[in-house]
Amino acid sequence: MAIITMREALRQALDEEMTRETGVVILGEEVAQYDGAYKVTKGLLEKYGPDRVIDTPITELGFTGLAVGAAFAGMRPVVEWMTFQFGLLAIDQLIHNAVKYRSMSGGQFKCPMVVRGPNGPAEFLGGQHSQSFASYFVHVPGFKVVAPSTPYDAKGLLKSAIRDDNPVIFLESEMNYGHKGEVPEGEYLIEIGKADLKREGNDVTLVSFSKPVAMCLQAAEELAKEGIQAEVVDLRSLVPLDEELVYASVRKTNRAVVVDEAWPKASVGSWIQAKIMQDCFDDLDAPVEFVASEDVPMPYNHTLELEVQPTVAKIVAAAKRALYRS
Amino acid sequence: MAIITMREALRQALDEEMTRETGVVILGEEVAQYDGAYKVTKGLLEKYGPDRVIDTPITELGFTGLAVGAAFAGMRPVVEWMTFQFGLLAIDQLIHNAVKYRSMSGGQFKCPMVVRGPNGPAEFLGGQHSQSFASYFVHVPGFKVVAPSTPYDAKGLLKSAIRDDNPVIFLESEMNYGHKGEVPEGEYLIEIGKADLKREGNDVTLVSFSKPVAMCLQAAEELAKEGIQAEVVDLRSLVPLDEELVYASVRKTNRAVVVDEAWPKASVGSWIQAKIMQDCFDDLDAPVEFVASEDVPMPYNHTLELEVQPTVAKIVAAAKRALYRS
Amino acid sequence: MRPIKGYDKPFLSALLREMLLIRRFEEKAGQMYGLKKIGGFCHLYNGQEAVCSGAAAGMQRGLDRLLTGYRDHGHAISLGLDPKTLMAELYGKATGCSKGKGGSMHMFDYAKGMWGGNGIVGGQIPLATGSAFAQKSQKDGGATIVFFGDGAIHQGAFHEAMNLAATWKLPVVFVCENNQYGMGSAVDRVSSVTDLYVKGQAYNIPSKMVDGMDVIAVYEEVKAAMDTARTKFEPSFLEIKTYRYKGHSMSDPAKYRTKEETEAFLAQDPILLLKGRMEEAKLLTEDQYKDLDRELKDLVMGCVEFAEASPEPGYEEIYTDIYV
Amino acid sequence: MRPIKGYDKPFLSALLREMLLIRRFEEKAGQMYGLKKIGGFCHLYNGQEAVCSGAAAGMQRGLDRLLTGYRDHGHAISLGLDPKTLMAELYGKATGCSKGKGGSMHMFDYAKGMWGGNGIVGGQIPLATGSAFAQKSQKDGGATIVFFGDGAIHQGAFHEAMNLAATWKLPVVFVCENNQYGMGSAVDRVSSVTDLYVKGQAYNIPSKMVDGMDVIAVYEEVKAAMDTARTKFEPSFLEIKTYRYKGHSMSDPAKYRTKEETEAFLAQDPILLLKGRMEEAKLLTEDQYKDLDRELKDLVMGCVEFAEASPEPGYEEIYTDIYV
Ligand SMILES: Cc1ncc(C[n+]2csc(CCOP(=O)(O)OP(=O)(O)O)c2C)c(N)n1
Ligand SMILES: Cc1ncc(C[n+]2csc(CCOP(=O)(O)OP(=O)(O)O)c2C)c(N)n1
Ligand SMILES: [Mg+2]
Ligand SMILES: [Mg+2]
Repeated sequence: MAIITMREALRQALDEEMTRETGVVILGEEVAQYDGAYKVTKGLLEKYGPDRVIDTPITELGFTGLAVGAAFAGMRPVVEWMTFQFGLLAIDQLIHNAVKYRSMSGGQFKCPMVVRGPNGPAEFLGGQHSQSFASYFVHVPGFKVVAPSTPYDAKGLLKSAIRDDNPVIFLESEMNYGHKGEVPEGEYLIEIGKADLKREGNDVTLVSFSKPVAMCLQAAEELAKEGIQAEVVDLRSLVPLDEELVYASVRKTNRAVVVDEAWPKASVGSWIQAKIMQDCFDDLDAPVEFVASEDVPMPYNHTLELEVQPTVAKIVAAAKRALYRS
Repeated sequence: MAIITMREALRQALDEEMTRETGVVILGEEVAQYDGAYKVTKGLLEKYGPDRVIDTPITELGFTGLAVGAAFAGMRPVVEWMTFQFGLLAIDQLIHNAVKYRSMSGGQFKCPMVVRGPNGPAEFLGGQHSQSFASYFVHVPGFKVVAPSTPYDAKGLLKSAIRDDNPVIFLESEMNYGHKGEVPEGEYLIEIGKADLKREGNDVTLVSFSKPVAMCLQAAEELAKEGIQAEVVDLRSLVPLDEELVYASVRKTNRAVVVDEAWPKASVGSWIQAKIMQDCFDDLDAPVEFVASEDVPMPYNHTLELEVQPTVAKIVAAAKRALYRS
Repeated sequence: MRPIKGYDKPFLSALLREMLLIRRFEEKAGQMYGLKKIGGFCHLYNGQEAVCSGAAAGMQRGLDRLLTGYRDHGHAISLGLDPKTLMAELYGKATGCSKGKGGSMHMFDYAKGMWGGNGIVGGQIPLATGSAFAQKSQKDGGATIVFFGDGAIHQGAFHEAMNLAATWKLPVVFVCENNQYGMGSAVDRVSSVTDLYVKGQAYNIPSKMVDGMDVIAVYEEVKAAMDTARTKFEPSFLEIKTYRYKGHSMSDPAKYRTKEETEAFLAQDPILLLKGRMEEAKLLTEDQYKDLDRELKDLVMGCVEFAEASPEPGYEEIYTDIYV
Repeated sequence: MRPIKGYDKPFLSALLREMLLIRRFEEKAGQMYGLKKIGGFCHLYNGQEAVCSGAAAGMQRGLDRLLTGYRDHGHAISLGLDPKTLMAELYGKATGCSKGKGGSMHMFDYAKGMWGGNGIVGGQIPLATGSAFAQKSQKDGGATIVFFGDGAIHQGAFHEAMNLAATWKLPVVFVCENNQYGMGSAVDRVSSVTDLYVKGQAYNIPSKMVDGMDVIAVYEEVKAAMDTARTKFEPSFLEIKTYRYKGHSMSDPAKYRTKEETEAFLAQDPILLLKGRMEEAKLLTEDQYKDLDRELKDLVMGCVEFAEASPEPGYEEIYTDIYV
């Protein structure tokens, strides 16, 4: 198997799906001539031409809404938001149109589109560029929401997302674009809605998605040194949520920690925490712990910015609390 | 005490605060000449003139951002969104500016503004007009979020919101504008961050805010007929959250139901559910139940639309589940 | 007013019939609303009929698409939706054109090119631009027309879409139905210019003002613009001046207008104008008009009967039509 | 180019000094970025100095306010922020003008009228309009100027704000710093018009194109516009043509431009242009210029020393400056 970066895995998925179906077009700021702000779309303009790889003006509301209309017409647009923060300008078009026309028309419309781009904090970017908005899309019925943590998952899920007939929100992480992992040569798909056990263990379940999954794996290493075997569940998809896999793990370990790099209040993490506690109440030997970012705007200073986010140390501490070992 | 409508209570709060401080101005679509789409601002144009009660073009992003700038300059704008659905067009200005300039500038700015209007489903309005976006504001640090259920609370809280030096999101409910309740003659304030016990009981705690509080009270009546004494906690403020009062109640009853008229996933309700279960784990005799709207876009048909939302019957059933009596 | 003499009787009669049908349909909808058979927001189109009827006549059925705002009953009728299914939709019945799930603001018929009905002021404008983008990309030969109000023109959505359409040369026609009020706000209270068609200049999009009481003018201008869109991939912008006779929605008594103003517009009613000219040209008699009116009133009554007799959607419908 | 002869030596020398200071500051910032002393996005202003310096000279200090985007180091210097506190901010130090919490994109000094620095393209435009709204309402006699790029002009935020400013007659001056690229996108690739000042016509706002390499032209036009705003409550719109020498941010090699194009602009460098004209007018000698340059290089080196010696904010700062 080849070892490639997340960036390259995403690019391959786009490339393969563009070859497979001509209705797949890419729209976004700097996706064409510039190869993408994070170079995910590198080389695609050259290969597919300016009618299919399209640089947009800086008008998130306008071009996202345009993509929704094009999806209604049977195309399969992939919209790149340079980051999900800028997507706040455009969510009206997704929430009021992309996921509403189907139901409001009694099933006449479908909206096969993907909105992708980096979400969550990167580095040294300050308050306006370091936010995770996963919860905004998870909250609203009609979206599928995907948030992979490895190149393998990212490629298989992005291909599935592009083939999906529903609007799929595809959350990437700026800090992960350079991360490497094994990806097979041949074509493969990963079903949206299936979580993945990234590490097995009997003592405590760590549940996460996107960038913090790597931290959970590191935390599991740390915990192992103290004889604690942590199981790491990578959700991969937030909607649909793979309750079965999560609950099976919790029923085995009887303890869980949810990790989400977003703010804590009304977050995806807090929702999963609530679900586990409600549905596995009798299986739990301790309350489910939750590690989120601090409930503050992100400061620019790098030391503070790292401290604001989930860390391996915080996850280890939470796992120990769940084991009453702190 | 006078018995007045919610609408009138809100109007009185605006009126009194406009008299008290000239920096208070009202901005929104149809708030002036038309007296407000829901007549909350009735008569204020006449009394305070067109420089302080201001009809805006239909540009939510523009006028909300304008209000943020005016607040930075020391005014106290009250923005009316005709509904919170339309506010999706404007949240960039609140999330990236209203609650970020203070921290990004190291404390140099403050943003004393209120954004108010109806949130959540009304009747016969279909998918685009029947949503509750409370979670969007609760999620982001920097906002205070208030959601009263009675005229008394609404008046006291709106006055506090206008005097608050932080951006306050003030969630009303279209279906509640005509609801009546007692309001004293003299001036009074209600502290933002204090929940209210709307009914005492020992068997189960019903926790809610805004419109569904009335349903919880009705459910409590129903439960009483079966000998179950439900305590009803009206949160009134979502940020800050009165954990103390909620937890005290749960520690007494050992059982709880959270009711939120929003969709369930990554909602305010699921967050509160998680918090109670985490922080009162050893006090709970059953998992905390959660009654939300169904996880679907709102259909127009009235029978279906009522069935989608929390109902008294659903709350009663949830309470019984929490008591293992179903 | 544009001459009608180049047009044959079937064409003109069809326009007259459609406009009158819309008028009678809206009147009946208003009546049923008063009887609480219909609830929620209900925005009637009385007075503006020449806009949707003239425009639809200028479209190529089966090729072109139409999008508009919440004031969408007229457009749906003009695109050939069965008015029975519209009344049923207003009643929230399973036989409605949106299965009772959309309501007044969301009348859809995908196959007929009726892309709704949108409740967010300006929200349909980017969608329409995307529809046109797809038409160009898929080379299906069609174009898209999008309607919005004088109130919607200030929304960022309009401006962003105009720039995209012009820069990418998309087959889309933007139509501002300037009925002079956005709810209670007269245009000049919320706009720094009163001729809204000037907005097109900022995008280098050909722009015109059109008399919306003259169905022929609307037809000719829309047809020309749609043809240009279809054949040359060039967008256009039309400001069509019109007037709504009723309040903004059923709950609005429209106290912000003078009686005189409304009467002046009633005097140039688009239906009566066309009727008068057809009579003048000996293409219509008063009796024929009365027969037509009676037929349409019956037709509309039939819509009510259909709606009342129709079943409600079942509870299971709550969970359908969300994911594919 | 505008004549300089009406201006006295102190005025011109101050402009020259400020522009050169900005240039040297940005060069040093770029260098420190290369040494990884600074991280994140860092958008340099080299080439555009005449815009902020000319504009700031046309403002009334203590009365007027300024907002801009993320390319804000120059504007901060022009408004009189101590460059030491800017460098410290880039380093994320507690002595930074935003206490190390803002960074490159968020340089603030509320008291000096420096309202930042905004990382959302176009996000500052409604804010500025609100600042002007308050100035009119509070009758404080000031006006607000807001800068944004050629890329930002398509955002709905710009259009909605222009309409509000014109309809309500607010004392605000909108300035599009047209440096011809938004990241890698040349204006004509994302816009259907290339003269951006025409956008003002859609709002009936007086609009002009200004040569942004000529600091005098910028000064005169901004001063006139700000005076009009302050005294007559009339907004203006200026398109100031300029050029950025560096990539969009530190990570951009700017391969989308030709060497020839960049060299043509370097040949009309705003600093060298003013220097040449002052020399011609015998207001400056080459030696004086060299002394000035040396002084400013030292000053900028001092900024680095200050930043390096400054403490980081403590962990407790994570929880401060959120709620009042
Ligand atoms: C984004 C948004 N803001 C506000 C509203 C509430 N609203 C519905 S219609 C309307 C007036 C629109 O006027 P105009 O565009 O002129 O259309 P008309 O009603 O005259 O057909 C308003 C403010 C809305 N539906 N969407
Ligand atoms: C809403 C939003 N979309 C996208 C970006 C990413 N971005 C930052 S700067 C920029 C280019 C802006 O160009 P322009 O307005 O011309 O300003 P310049 O950089 O030339 O000064 C883009 C796309 C952003 N910060 N905000
Ligand atoms: Mg109108
Ligand atoms: Mg630029």
